[in-house]
Amino acid sequence: MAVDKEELQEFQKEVKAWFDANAPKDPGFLLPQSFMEVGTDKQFHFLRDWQREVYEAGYLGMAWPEDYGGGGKPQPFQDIVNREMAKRSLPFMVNIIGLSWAGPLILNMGTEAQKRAYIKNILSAEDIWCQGFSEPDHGSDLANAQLRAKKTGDHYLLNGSKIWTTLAHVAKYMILLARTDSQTNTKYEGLSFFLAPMDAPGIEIAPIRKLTGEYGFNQVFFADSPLPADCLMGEEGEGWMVAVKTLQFERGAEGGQAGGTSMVRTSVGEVVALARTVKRGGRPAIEDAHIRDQLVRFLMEEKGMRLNGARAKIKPLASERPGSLLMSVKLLESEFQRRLGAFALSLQGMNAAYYMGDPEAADRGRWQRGLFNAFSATIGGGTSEIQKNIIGERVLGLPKS
Amino acid sequence: MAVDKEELQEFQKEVKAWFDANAPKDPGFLLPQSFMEVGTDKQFHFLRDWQREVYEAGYLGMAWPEDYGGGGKPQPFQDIVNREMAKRSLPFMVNIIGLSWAGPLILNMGTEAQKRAYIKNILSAEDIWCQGFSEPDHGSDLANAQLRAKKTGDHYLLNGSKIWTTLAHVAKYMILLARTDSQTNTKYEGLSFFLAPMDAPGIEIAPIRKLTGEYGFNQVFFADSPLPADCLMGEEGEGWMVAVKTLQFERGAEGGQAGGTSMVRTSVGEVVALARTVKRGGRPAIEDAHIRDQLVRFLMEEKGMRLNGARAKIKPLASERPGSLLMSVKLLESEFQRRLGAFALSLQGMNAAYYMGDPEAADRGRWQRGLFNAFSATIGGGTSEIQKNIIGERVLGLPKS
Amino acid sequence: MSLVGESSAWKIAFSEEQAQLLEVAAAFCREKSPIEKVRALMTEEKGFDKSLWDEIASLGWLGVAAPESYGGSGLSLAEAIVLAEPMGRRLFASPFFTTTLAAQMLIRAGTETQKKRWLPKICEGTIATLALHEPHGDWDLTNITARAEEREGGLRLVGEKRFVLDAAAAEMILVSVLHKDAPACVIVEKAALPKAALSRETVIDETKRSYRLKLDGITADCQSLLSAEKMTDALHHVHLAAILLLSAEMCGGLSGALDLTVEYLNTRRQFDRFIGSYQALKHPTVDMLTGWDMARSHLYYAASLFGKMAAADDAEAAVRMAKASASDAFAFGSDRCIQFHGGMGFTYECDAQLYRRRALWGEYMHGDSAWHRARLADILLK
Amino acid sequence: MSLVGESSAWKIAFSEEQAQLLEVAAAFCREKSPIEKVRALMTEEKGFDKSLWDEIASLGWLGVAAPESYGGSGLSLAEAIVLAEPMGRRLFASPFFTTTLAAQMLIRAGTETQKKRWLPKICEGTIATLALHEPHGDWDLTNITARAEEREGGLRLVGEKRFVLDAAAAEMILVSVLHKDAPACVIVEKAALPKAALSRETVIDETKRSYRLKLDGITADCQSLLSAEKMTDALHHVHLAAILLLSAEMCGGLSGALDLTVEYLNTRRQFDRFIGSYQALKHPTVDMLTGWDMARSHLYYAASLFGKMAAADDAEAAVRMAKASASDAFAFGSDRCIQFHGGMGFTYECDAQLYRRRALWGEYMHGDSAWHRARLADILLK
Repeated sequence: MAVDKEELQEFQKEVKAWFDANAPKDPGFLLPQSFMEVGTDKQFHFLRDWQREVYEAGYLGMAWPEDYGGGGKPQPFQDIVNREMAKRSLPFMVNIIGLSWAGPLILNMGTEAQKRAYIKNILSAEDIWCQGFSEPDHGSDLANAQLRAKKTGDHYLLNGSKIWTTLAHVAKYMILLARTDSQTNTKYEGLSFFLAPMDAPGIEIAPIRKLTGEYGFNQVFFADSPLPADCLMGEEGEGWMVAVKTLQFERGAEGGQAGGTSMVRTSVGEVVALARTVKRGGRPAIEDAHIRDQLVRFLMEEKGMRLNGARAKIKPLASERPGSLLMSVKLLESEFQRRLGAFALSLQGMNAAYYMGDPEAADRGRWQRGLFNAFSATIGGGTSEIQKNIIGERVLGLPKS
Repeated sequence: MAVDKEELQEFQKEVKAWFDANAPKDPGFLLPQSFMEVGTDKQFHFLRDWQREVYEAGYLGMAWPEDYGGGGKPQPFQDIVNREMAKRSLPFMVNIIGLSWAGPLILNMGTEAQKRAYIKNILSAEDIWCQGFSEPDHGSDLANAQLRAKKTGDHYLLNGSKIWTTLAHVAKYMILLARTDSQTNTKYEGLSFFLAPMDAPGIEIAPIRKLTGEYGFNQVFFADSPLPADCLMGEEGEGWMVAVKTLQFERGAEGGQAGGTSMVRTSVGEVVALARTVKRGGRPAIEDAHIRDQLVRFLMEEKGMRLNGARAKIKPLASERPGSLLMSVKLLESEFQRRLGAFALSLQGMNAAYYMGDPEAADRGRWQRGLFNAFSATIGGGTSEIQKNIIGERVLGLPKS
Repeated sequence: MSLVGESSAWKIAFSEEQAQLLEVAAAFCREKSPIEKVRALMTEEKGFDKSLWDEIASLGWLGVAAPESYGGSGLSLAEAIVLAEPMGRRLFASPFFTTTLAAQMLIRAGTETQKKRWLPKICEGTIATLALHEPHGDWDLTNITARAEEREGGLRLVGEKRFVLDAAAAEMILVSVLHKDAPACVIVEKAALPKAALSRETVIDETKRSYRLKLDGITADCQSLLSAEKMTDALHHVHLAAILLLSAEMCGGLSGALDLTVEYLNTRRQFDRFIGSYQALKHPTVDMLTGWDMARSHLYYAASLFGKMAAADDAEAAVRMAKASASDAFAFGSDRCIQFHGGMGFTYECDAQLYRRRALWGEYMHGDSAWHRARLADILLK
Repeated sequence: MSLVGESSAWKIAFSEEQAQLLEVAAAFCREKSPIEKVRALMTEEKGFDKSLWDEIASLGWLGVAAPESYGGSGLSLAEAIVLAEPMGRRLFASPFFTTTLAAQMLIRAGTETQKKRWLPKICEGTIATLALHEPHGDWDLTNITARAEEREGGLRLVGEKRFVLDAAAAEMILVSVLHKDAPACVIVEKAALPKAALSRETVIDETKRSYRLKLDGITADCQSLLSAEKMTDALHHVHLAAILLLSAEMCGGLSGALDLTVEYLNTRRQFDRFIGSYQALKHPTVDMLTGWDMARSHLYYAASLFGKMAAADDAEAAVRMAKASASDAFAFGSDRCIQFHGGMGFTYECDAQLYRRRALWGEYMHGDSAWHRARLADILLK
């Protein structure tokens, strides 16, 4: 579909104006910075309302088919919206698992019935989705899933447990990887992929308290929980391929996401602003030569990551060691955020020892919380250590560890 | 042997006075900083003369038996000499392999004849010793030695090659690990240990040019080289035990060394002095806040390592995680020197780009040379990576990698 | 080759008494402060176990660094270090840190009457604390804005103090103020605190009990002022003593984090191997170990100098090095402890977060490592 | 989750011409500058291959950033970058860096006569260089102590210059001096150099040919002065251009070091495994890769800004970031390249040292990363 450049520019103006007018005000409490941090009802309702508002304004799923509730427009329109949203540090889209992982997957390989049943409510945040991949005993080793799904008549009976299940406590559906056959040659065989309703009998959700003291993750237990057979996505036994496809969407290696972000990244600009306001030893932190040096390092790194993204789009500059730029995004960004968080705290000197809930904690304690929550990205979705293995092996061709 | 404290204090005064009077003057050329860097004849002769002078003054092998040329005094006397020498950054003892590894080994498990034959000339630097442990194909894997020693009559015939052989080009003897039996269950069996004369037929020495452009290491080739059977140290086939014992002496885990140091360590004090004299951007480097911060880090680290040594002697403070303090000495010191060297160069700004031989290179280019030579310690004697394995496994009890 | 420092002119003094105390304290903390107990106390308002506190008092630990004439053992702060280190390792919760520091302040700058009144009590278990920090957050303890104004023959305090540890349990608080434009210190007894003068702070280390103290409305008589002429020296002494105690607590904490990490690396399996066999985890764990070793060597060196000549540059440098070394090493170690626990590390239930929080606390009390290094540069690179 | 920067407002401009040039240059350098050739040239006094230089000239590479009216291609320095990067990767030795920079100086501040005389020649292969550095070693090119004094209707030069690259092969040298107390630049032709004015320097990168230049005794006529009013701008431009070219050379060099490392890790075995399977080597090698990626992204961003608006803060910041990023990444990468080669890495024979030396050269010419970060702080944290 050809896109008119002028139309896009016109659209961008409209989008700017809408977000200028409709950006949510400070709710009076600390909002989560990512979809993995939604711990309280008031946070959840605030975020769900916000997603619905954006959808109803026509700014979500713009490139998804109209038939299922999308906008039916070319992708560049959604890209403009995404850019404007990211620029403004607006709250993220709470149903991001639906918007970016489950939704694209269903559109890509779901049945007509599945598309009709799920897509619109993903966009409106009516149905929240969660993901059941990790299990307690092998967090990094997804293909080793042991949750059993046993076919009985027109149902599968589920037994086992999933863990680190973000949003499970508010989700209506789960994308679920389960083992339908345990007598296979390799662990990659015998897995199946389901779109599972969370209200099935025998499903129990135990919230997991995070190291911050808050909630947001869950462990989900299945005890003889029956799933209708038509919840199956793809063929029985070929769940690993579906999971890999899902991971492609999750990691942004494949397009088709509805739009919106999953997190509000901390920008170095915010940390610079903090350094201007806090004092160390009686002088503004930003006047300290050592702190200035570190701020510049962070600014360079932040810019470098953005420029990596820009370079990835230029074939002649991305053809050598292919895959490197995309595969390192998660590693670089998550480790960067972790170090930036620790640095931001250090600017606050003695007052860094306050915590969320204390009136003296700078910015309601977001920096302390951010320091701890940063581990969700360096650990979740494959630890940084595993990322390095993957990059070393796939990009550089080094032997397996 | 009881030692009189006053006698020791008196002795210390005498030692100070002697070194004050006899410390060698600047020879007018760049001296090596360690025994692995002796690349030219003039360097070697200068250092050999210096060792002989120290020995003749009675300050080397003070605690070795008088019968073989030692001083027959208690160890504290030698300790005092060592301390005074180290304090003054005097040139190191060129025959350190004899003084610290081969000599203690011979005294510990050699025959009376071997003691009489070798010890005195080790002390006087008349006979230089080298070590034949590493081989080309398995530098880190000592026990995997493949150099063959085949018993024929009252001789062993040697075939194979040793590498990284410091001082081989001036050595009269080599402590040598060779394989007398290749049909064993484990690589640790079938090895034998020799005190090999370097003038045996069929031995060829090829100097290895270092990354600095200088020499100091060699590869030594053995082609049907006959060794008299009485060169054997310990029993045939039990060479690995002798090698392990040698490594104990080499790593300082066991005492009995004749004294003197193997290298002149770069102290942070020297780098501080450099920072006072060189300028960056028109101002003395030492005024830069960032450089001051780094200098303090280095001072802390240097002090920490010395204090580790002091703490290792206090049992109640060294009994937890035993071995840790001693086993980490080489790792910490070598990595420290590598980083310190790079930092010292950075102080010099543009002029860091000069090299040895240029009249503008600060301190005759010792900093540039030091940066490169530092790798001999992070690589040689087991790379830093291997050191970490060893410490992780032996001290922390972590599983093998 | 031997790289070991034969040349070391530095010695660490460590006495028989210290060795014995260290052994006793290590066993005591291990037994009396298992991690379940630590967690249980975290949820209680008081935050420590009074019966254990009494036990400590009866063991004489509160008086180790107090003169015998006031009921102490006449040893030095170097002996308090061997107690603080095992306490740190087991995250043992008690007002030991504040009470010991308050005693140090009294010893340095109390009048004879004040010392006679308070020191013997403290040695027997009376809890005391200090109010030294202010809203401006400057680590320099001589940067004081709170005031003691003379009114009707007495003193009226004005201002606010922060991070007053264990204040709710303390019988007395030593409050730093400006008096006649000079640094001063006032003894405020529990009874003199108006209602609502204290409010609990929410701090990052949940094992700690910290309060803000509103001074407005508090009065004291002039006899409650510590000796004015000794104040600058005493504040400096207390600053260094606090740093030394925190270094000990952090060395201990790092040791605990290391234990926890090693245990997990030796039990958890992924991809059919113990995760401790992966160098990506093993090598940084070795870095934790060497960081701990180094920090601990600095600590005991600083302790042995501190006893002898606390005012000298050498001792000050050693103490600041101990703090900078311990806080960097503990920050690294506790951070990796979380990371290497993977998903588990992200939970409140995993003890890794307890150590990380303790490390942050120790880092930001009484100067972080960059701040101490700047001070060290002034001393060492003159 | 997708973390990729959809939000990126930054774009990298990269033209078809650049893409083609990059491909050609990569192939050229790979074929014409194998490592044996690099080593052979190192031992020769001249240090480069004149026939390859002529080839480069005939390919038009010396004029890519020169206006068409003077015989160039009318492109920008962004095109010179795609040549410099592959040259760096293969350690290709030639006076390309100096000649390109000299042309930039002439374009910026040459008089019409000077440009007409020299630029077409340079485009055809005449070697030119700059003498900008002085014994004080300050990276600020406006810190000039050499002088041009007016004597008998002409100029007499006084002072000394350092790190004059390829001076022995150059037909002309652009010498920065103070003239009437202001920065100026004089064209000194080869014929005007007294014997012994040039002496070769021993520098850390043995592929480079660097000279000290004694100015005393050199005379020139007044027409050899470049335009005085354009000098400050021109020196700034040349400084940034030099930085950009060095960044390209270093990105290329790092890529070469990475190749070398990966190849060794995939062939060398120890303890019965390829050493590349050890995470202790694999993970830092991944850090080399990500450092290279980042530096390269900075480089091409800086190149695309540089062409357009070299005077602006944005372009200056981008160029300085490229240099700081490349030199840190190359320092790390070439250092690890030696270490990971084990004993081999310690030899002169191993190519790792060539990259390490090149990295040091690039780091210390025209400002190291700490120096650039201090400049960046002034721009970015105003």
